[in-house]
Amino acid sequence: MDQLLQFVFSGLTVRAVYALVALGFTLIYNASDVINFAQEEFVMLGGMVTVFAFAAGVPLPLAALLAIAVAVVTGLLLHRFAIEPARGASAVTLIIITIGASILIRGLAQIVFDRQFHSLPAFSGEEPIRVLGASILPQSLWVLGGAAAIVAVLWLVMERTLLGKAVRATAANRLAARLVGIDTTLVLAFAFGISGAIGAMAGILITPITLTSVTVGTLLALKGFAAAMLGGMGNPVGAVVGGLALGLLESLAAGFISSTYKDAVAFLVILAVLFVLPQGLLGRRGVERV
Amino acid sequence: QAPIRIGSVLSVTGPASFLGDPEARTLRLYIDRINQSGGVLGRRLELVLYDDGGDANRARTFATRLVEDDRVVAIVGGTTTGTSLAMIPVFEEARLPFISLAGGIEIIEPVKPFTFKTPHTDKMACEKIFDDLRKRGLTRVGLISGTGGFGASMRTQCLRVAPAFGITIAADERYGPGDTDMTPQLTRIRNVQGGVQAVVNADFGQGPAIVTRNFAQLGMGVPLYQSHGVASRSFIELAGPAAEGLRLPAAALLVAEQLPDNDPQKPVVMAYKQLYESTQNQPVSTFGGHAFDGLMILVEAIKRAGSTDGARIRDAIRQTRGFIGTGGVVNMSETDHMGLDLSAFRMIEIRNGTWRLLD
Amino acid sequence: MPSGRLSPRLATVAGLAVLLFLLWLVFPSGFFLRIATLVWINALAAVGLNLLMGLAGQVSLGQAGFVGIGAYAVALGPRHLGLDPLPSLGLGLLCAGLLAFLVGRPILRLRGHYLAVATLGLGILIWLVLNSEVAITGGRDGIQVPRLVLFGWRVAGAATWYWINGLTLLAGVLVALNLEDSPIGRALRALHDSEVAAAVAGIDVARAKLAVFVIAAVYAALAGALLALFNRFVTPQAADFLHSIELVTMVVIGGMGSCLGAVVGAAVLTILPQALTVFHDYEHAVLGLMIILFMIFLRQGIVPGLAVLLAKRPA
Amino acid sequence: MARRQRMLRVEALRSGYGRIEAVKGVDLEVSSGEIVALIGANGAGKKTLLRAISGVQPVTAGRILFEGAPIEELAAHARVALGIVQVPEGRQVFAPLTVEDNLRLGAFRRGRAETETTLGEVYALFPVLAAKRHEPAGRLSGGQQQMLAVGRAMMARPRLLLLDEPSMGLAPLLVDQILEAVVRLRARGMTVLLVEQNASAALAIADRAYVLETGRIAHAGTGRALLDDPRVREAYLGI
Amino acid sequence: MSAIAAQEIGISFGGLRALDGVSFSAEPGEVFSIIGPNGAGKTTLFNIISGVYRTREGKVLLAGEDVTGLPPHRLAARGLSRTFQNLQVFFRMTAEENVMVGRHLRERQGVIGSLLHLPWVARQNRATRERARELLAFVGLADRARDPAGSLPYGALKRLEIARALAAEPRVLLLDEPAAGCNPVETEEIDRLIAAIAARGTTVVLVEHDMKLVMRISNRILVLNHGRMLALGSPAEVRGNPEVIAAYLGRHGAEAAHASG
Ligand SMILES: Nc1ncnc2c1ncn2[C@@H]1O[C@H](COP(=O)(O)OP(=O)(O)OP(=O)(O)O)[C@@H](O)[C@H]1O
Ligand SMILES: Nc1ncnc2c1ncn2[C@@H]1O[C@H](COP(=O)(O)OP(=O)(O)OP(=O)(O)O)[C@@H](O)[C@H]1O
Ligand SMILES: [Mg+2]
Ligand SMILES: [Mg+2]
Repeated sequence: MDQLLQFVFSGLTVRAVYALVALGFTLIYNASDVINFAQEEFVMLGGMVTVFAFAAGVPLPLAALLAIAVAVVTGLLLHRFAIEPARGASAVTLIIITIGASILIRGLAQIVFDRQFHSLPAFSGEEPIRVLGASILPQSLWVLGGAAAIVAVLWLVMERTLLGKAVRATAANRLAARLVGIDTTLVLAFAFGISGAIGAMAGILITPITLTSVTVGTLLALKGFAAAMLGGMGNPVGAVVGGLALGLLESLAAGFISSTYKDAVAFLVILAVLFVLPQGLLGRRGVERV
Repeated sequence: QAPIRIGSVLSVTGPASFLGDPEARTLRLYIDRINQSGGVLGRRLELVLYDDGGDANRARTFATRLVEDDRVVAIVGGTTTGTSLAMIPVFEEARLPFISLAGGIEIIEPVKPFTFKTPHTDKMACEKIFDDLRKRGLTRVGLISGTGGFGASMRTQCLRVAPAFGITIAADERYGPGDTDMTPQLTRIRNVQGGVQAVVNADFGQGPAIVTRNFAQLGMGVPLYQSHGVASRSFIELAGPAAEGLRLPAAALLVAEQLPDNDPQKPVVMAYKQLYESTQNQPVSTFGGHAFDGLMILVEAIKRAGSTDGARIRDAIRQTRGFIGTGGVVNMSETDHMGLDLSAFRMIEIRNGTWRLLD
Repeated sequence: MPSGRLSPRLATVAGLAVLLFLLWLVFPSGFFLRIATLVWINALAAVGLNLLMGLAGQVSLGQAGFVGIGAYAVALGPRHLGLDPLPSLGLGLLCAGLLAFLVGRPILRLRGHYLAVATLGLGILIWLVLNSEVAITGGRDGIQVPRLVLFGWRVAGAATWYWINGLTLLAGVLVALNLEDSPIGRALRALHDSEVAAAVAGIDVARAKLAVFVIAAVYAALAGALLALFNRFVTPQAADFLHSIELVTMVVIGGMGSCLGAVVGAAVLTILPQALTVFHDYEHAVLGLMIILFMIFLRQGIVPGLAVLLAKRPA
Repeated sequence: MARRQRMLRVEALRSGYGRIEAVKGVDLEVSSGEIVALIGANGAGKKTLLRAISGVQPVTAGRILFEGAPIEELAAHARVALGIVQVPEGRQVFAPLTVEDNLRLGAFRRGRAETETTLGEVYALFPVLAAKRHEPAGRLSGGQQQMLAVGRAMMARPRLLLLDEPSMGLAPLLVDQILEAVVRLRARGMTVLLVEQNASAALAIADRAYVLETGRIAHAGTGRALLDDPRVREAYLGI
Repeated sequence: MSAIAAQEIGISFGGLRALDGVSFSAEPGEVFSIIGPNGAGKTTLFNIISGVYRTREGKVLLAGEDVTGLPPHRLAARGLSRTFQNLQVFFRMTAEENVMVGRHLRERQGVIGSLLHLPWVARQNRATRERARELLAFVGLADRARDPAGSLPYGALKRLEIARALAAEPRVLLLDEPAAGCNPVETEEIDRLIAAIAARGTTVVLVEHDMKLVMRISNRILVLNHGRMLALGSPAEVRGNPEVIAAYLGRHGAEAAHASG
């Protein structure tokens, strides 16, 4: 019983970071149909900039803000100098550009920072909280809470404001969006900027638990992407549901089935879900008619 | 006169970069030093270094490039066991001495004519740990390893040698690269039928730090052992207070200051440590030390051979006796292309946030 | 078409053949031949993937999984089944094709990014098995591959491999081009744009997609087998996600839907990392930058992009 | 009638797709409060011309003046802000968004308060849209999507409305309604440039009209005059 | 025997009853039109008949055989073809290649032969291309054969779809608003086209809002309203039906009468 509880805690807290990464994907996808493979670099920048600023004596909250700012600026630069010049290119072309950007950002980060692993102090201590024989780190609750807060804000913006609708409209039909007066360039810049911020927050929140280095993001991004698809691409709530579901799956598989093949179990379940629900758990059904 | 070209292929970037990076720094640092003091055989040394990013296929391509294009006389490199194994046939065919910096025992067993290595093998790490466990009277062990190259091959070795030490591996759990939370695996180990008396973690990188923290979080209440894969200052920082009391086998370099003054390794490791830390602005790790050892063994062999001919250098390397490196005292032979024994490993405990030499 | 002129299909193949011959004459060292050989091998996988992605519009992020199956077949066949490398290779192609056939139907019902994540999962599953079943595959550190012996002839030497792989690629390109220029090829291109219109035209969309998925898998497996035989060594990296991404990037950089583009893309991504070693620490940054620039300035890919540029220039 | 001010003036406009030139030097004027019809065969360049005016199609030469000021350098969204709004060919609704979101996005550049009244007007004109306000636009029937496209443009309260075949796919009754609505909108001060295949209906409500042939203006005149022009009758009205 | 028959077709989307008890049949060589207000269910009926949508209510018979629920490609093999109201053109292909795809069912498909490009493949490609050219000429697009479909104007794309559908040599052809985007002169061309198709014995089922065209060319007309059959009869009958006038035609009934009279 306490064993099950431990697996559930493990699945829902630390791994809530998948949800955060998935959210970052979702936002850019929502605006442009593009899977941003540079998303993982935002996560990396969030962690690394905070670590280096903190080490240089900047107080932790300020260091975190600085990291978010760096990631936002990186997102904006990525949009301005890599995505915008290729305006009108197909989604696949843009995706390859984000792959190039990912390699570029990481290459530069390896020079600016170093290739070591780093950590940050936990925000509210290391003392584990014990519940019914299972234990959670306080920082894990930060991750979960952060994910909840971010998704709430994002959901409100996307579903309840005209700006959010403009983002979705831009992805749905770029030509029509321009014809109703949406500055699609601005919308995309917004998406990349905010996505950078979300990525950085994910990086900052998890670094005290999972540590960081310039190569930390790759697998995280892969799982974030899978989580986004499991939840149903384009839906912020789906991203979170997908992220938590993937986390839970992984930890239950590691706990009860096989730690060697826990990722395999997770992916098999994703395949099974997509087989039944080709649009993911909460994805919007196709709406095109002939 | 033309410089003597020494080749190297390291995983300077990618998942093993924190091994490859100090290795590359060490090679550059010492080749400069050697050149400043007049080179070898009156000739300058030139380092040709490629970054394989941890990819075995790329490593093999660079190996070919070193042989055919750069025409190096010998190679010091190969950060991981996988990249080393991929390169070996190239160097063997070209009959060029190759000193690998990776831990896997497959590199030198069976012995290949031109292949050597400097780090202790993962098998030795298992033996050293099991030896310590036996002394403490602990026999039921939970093993948790990363699925990366280092972790996977050390796991294999530990499973293989455990019976010889009377150790039972009661639990065998694994985690993937980039995993952020190992509490499910550790919970399983804790709850295994019959319980465990100690846990051994085989891996390098951030995995062991997370395992150590999760271990404390869960209050496992048994001793934790890590491998020599965590033998760098940053591990203690990363693992934090959770690391208190854990043990690991490692090279003397890690506890340079604590070595008794009569320890033959002391001057060597102190000198390396001081030079590295003063020039590189980062703490030493034993990984850079392996590169130092490899380079020095090679340079002395070239001097002894008085030639840059591959076969002659190889013969000279084989005759290395009593070489004192950061990893231990090296005695090579026709049948032993590493030349270290278990005494090269020191058992170390973390206490008060720093390494403490135990034996 | 004036008689005596080659069809574009045969012209492409003839051009490649001439290139193959010229490079062999020109290259001074085995190293260059080795790089060229790797280009041919990667190109083979990319040409197959281009049929799936460029022609039929079905993205696969798990293609390296099939590369891995082919590669491990030639390593494991001789070791565990006592087969010679050549039959092992055949077995590998069969396994890859069969696996693609079995999983293809459910997976290919998915579209776009959902298909991408499903193929990604498939690739990761294959990689995980290769990585974890240490007793059989040697695990993460990889495994040796025996030398290829063809009817008593021990295949060795850079030039030999250069020719074997070069000619295999030629055959692969020819077959791919043949396919494009057939009813099946037109069916694939059609369903790329509109599955329902293709179906109404009488095309069994599910079957066509499945067929090209299997063909692409066999191409990938063949490339994997050749890579392993050539390297005489294989690690699970052959099957890993980054390799899949690399293959996709080759296809897109070269030009989606262009067979020649796939070859060019493979050449660019195989040669660049070698050429960029002169930038030392900046190697990765420069590689990323170049990918971005390629895609900005030749957004349909190198081959179609250059074709447009050349066409614009007044004759 | 009071002297009308010139609202839109297109001078020697050229535009196309790569090497294909679709608009080959068009001069055209629309005064404020006018309905100007533009008719022409398939491929004459009507879509291209309207898109160039809206700023979603690059212009290779020529000028576009809106109330005397050149706008060819302005981005599309800035032209919408000036009051130039288009109902594009092929409907171009935001398929995954609901009908109501589509309409509200039509008023993207306007204040919230006015939006609600206009929304009511659109729903009054097309009651079926009100009934389906929470459906994704992509699920509507073809004609319903066309209504949505027209309604979305009305939401912007444009000063100059560019209509690319607003009657396409609409039932006969609705075609009349749409054209009547256009006339009513004019009465409220809106200016309209109307591309219509239903040429006789378009010419009947137009103050003036242009005939576009392979990228060039072939005829121009009042709606009445063109309706009576035998060449136009034969080539475009089929009479 | 009817070339095509629908019996008691019904379908619901959520709460919406899009079709309810719709039946009709059309004979070889007949031009059978379906009209009705926007959203009446005309396109949905086409989607069901051609296998794009599935429903449990009702039956579809093709030349007397029950084909209910067959997927589109199987129906195509039995001689049914269609065009789309929302264009479904292969935009990455040329106009000619679009029509060549339409020949799919009339082509030999040997995989091995295709991979090896055996002589019959080249021969067949030539024949298919030739046939595609003829069809493009038939719909008036001969001069745009080599153009990418994406560069064709809207009206041309409608005709391209007709050519592609004809390429399969269907026995039943469903046309969904073929004249949308065409001016009256171009519509007359379509008129002639449809007449020629029907004259060859092909059954044409036509959905169209251009009443002049419909009244002029149809043998019989089915009127749908809110998913139900409002009327079925000859053009004259339908035109005079007050319910049809109120729901759909308005004053256009008279205008259309003028056109066909
Ligand atoms: N995207 C495009 N790429 C290339 N050429 C195009 C494109 N769109 C249109 N054209 C060409 O430009 C010319 C004008 O087309 P346009 O669509 O403006 O005509 P139109 O008058 O709107 O026709 P329709 O009445 O059929 O809608 C045509 O020759 C067409 O082939
Ligand atoms: N897949 C679907 N999901 C939900 N509603 C649908 C779907 N398909 C059609 N409908 C609804 O069914 C009704 C009939 O649509 P249909 O497209 O058949 O109309 P139509 O008669 O072709 O109209 P038009 O003349 O405008 O083309 C419409 O109200 C439409 O919104
Ligand atoms: Mg038009
Ligand atoms: Mg319809």
